[in-house]
Amino acid sequence: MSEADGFQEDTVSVTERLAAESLIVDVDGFEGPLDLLLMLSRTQKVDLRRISVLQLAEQYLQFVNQAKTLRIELAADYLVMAAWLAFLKSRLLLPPDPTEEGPSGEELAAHLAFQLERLQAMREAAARLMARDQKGRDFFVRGLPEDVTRLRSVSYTATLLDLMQAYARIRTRDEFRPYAMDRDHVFTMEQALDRMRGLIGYAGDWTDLSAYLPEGWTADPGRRRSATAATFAASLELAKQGRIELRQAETFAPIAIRRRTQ
Amino acid sequence: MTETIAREKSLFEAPPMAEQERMVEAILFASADPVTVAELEARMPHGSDPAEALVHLRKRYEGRGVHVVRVGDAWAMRTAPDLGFLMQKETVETRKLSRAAIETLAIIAYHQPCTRAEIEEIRGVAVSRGTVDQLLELEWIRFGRRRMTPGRPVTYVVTQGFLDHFGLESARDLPGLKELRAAGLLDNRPMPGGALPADEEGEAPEGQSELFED
Amino acid sequence: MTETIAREKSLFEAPPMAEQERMVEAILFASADPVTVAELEARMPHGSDPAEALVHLRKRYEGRGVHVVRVGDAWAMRTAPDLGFLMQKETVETRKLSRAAIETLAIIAYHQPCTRAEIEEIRGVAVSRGTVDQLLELEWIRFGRRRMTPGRPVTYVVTQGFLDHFGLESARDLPGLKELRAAGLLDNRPMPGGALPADEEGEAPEGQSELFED
Repeated sequence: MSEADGFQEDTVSVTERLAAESLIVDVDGFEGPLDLLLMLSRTQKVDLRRISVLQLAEQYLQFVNQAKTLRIELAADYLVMAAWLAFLKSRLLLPPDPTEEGPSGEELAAHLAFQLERLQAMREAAARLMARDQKGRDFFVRGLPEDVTRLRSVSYTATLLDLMQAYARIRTRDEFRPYAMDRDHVFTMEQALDRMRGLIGYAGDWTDLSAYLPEGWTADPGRRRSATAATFAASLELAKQGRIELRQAETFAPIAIRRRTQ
Repeated sequence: MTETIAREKSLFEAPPMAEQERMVEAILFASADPVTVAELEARMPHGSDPAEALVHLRKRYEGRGVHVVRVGDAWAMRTAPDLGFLMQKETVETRKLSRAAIETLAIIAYHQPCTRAEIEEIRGVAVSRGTVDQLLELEWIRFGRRRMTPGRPVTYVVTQGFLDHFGLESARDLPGLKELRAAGLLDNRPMPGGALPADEEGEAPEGQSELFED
Repeated sequence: MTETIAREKSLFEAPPMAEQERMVEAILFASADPVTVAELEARMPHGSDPAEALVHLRKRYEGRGVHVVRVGDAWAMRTAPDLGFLMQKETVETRKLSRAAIETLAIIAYHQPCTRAEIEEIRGVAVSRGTVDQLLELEWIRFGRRRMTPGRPVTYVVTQGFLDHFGLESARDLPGLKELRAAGLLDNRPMPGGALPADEEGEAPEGQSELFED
C-alpha cells in the first residue's frame, strides 16, 4: 500500500510539474520510453483506448527535440522510440499505399495504445495487490509454531539367507581360505623359465614342448593347462632372447623347440 | 484374540468427524506455514477425511479472531485482518520493494507463466537481475516450466508463499483478474509486423489459460 | 461534528465483550510467548476487560483441538495434550543387522537353547552385551530355561517372532551344514537367486535334535 502510495505521489508530482513547465526533461524519472509515453498520454485526459497516438507521437518527438537542444544525452532506447514514432507519424498522416507490405499505421497505433493500456493496467493491478491485507502487516501467523517432532525408529532387517550364510561362515571357518592365496594349481612363467633354462642345454634336436612339462603337472587337467601355458610362454621368452628356436608344422600341431646354435 | 481384532479395527476405522475436526484444528494451529490436505491425511489416523473436517472447522472459525484460510491447495490459520492494529508487536518490517519489483511481481502473477522477455515487453524496459532475484529470494516467485519456443526460455510463476502473503486462495483470486482478461489486457498481442519493442517470443503463453482455468 | 464525537466515544468505550474475546484470541494466537492480562489490557482498546474475555475464550475452546492455558501469570494457546501424537512424524529407517548380531542369532537358532559361553565358543570371540540386547529387543530371541550346570547359566532360544520374520515353521526347518554346502552357501560368494534345495531328509545339524527337546 505504502509503495503504491509513493508511486501515486510520484506520478502526481510529475504530472503537476509537466503542467507547470509544459515539458520537463527529466529522463531519470522515467522507466524507459513506454513509461514516458504513458506519462505524456495523461495530458490528453482521455481513456487510453481513445488516445490520439498521433498527438502522443508529436509530444514525444517534441520532448526528444527539447532534450537535444538542452544537450541532454538520451539513452538509445528513447531515440529508437523517437525514430519509430516518427515513422508511425508519417504512416498515419500519409494516405495508405496499397502496394506497400506490412501493417498499416492504424494497426501500429492500435498496438501502441494497447501496450500503454496494458502497462497502465499492470500498474493498477500492482497497486491493488499491494493494497491487500498482507501477512505480517495485517494478518498474522501462529506466533509459537510447534514443530513436528520426528520420531526416528530403526527397523533391523535380516534375511534367512543372511542367517544361513552367517552360520555357514562360522562353521566352515577352518576350511575357508581366501582365493588369492590359492596357488596350488598355478605353474608360473618364472617357474617354467627356471626349469627350461636348466634343460635347454640338452635340447640339441627338435623336441616336443610337452616334454618340458614338469613332473606331477600332467595328470590333473587344471594343473596341466597351467603348466602348458607357462612353459609355452617361457619358450617364447627364450626364443626372443635368441636361445632357442620354435617350430610348428601347422596350426594346432605340436610345438617343437631346439637349442639355437650360434 | 478379540482384543487384537478390536485394536485392528480401531486402527482402520476413522475417528468421528468431531474428533477429526479437533485434529485438523490442532495441526493447523501448530503450524506457521500452510498445511496441504495430503499432509493432513498422512498425519491423521487412517481413513480420516481432512477435507470434510476443514469445511466444518472453517465454519466454526467464521467471525472469530482467528480464521481458517485456504492457500492454494493448503490450509492455514491466520488472525483476522481487521485486528491487525493489535499486533504492532508481531509486525515484521518487510524490505521496501522497488516500483520495478512490484510491477514485475504483478506482471508475473497476472501473466504466469511469464518469461523475462514478456515482462520486458510489458514494462518497456529491461528487467534488472536484482529485481527477479529479490522476488525469488522472498519466495514469491519461482521458476515454472520452460517455454517450448526457440531458446526454451525459463518462465516465472508465483508461489504458495505469494498467495499466503497476500491472503489469496489461488492465483485466480487476484484482484481484477476477470476484468483484465475480459478487456484482453492479459493477451499476448504481438506487435503487428513484428517491428520494434522486443518480441522475441512471438508466441502466446499457452500456460496462462492452463493455470487459470477452473 | 457528530462524526468526531462518535469517534471519540468509541475511543473511550470498550468494544463489546464478543469483540474483546476475538482480540484476545488473535493476540494469544500470534504471540510467541504467553501474554499477561496486563499486557493484553495495554494492547486492547481502552476500557477492555481481558480477564473476562479470557474466561469466555477459555470456555469456547474447551474440548477443542486447541486449549487456552495459564502459564504462570500469563496466558497462551496450546494444542490439546491428547493430540500430541499428531505433532510427531514417524520415520522408519531400515538397517541391516550387524554381522556380530546375525552370527549370534544364527548360532542361537541352530543350537538353541544356547548359553552365552556356547555362543562365544562357536564364534571364537566374546559376545557383546549390546548384541544380545539388540536381539532381545527385536524379540527374535528370548530367555530359555537355565542350564542345570554349575553357575546355572541362562540360555537363549529363538521366538515365534523370529520364525515369522524368517518365514520358518520351526527352527528345525533351518538347513543343515550339508544342505548349506549343496546350496553353495559355504562358498564366499553371494548365493545366486537364493533358492535353496528343500531339506527332504530332515537332517539336523549335529546336536540339534537333542537341543530342541522342549
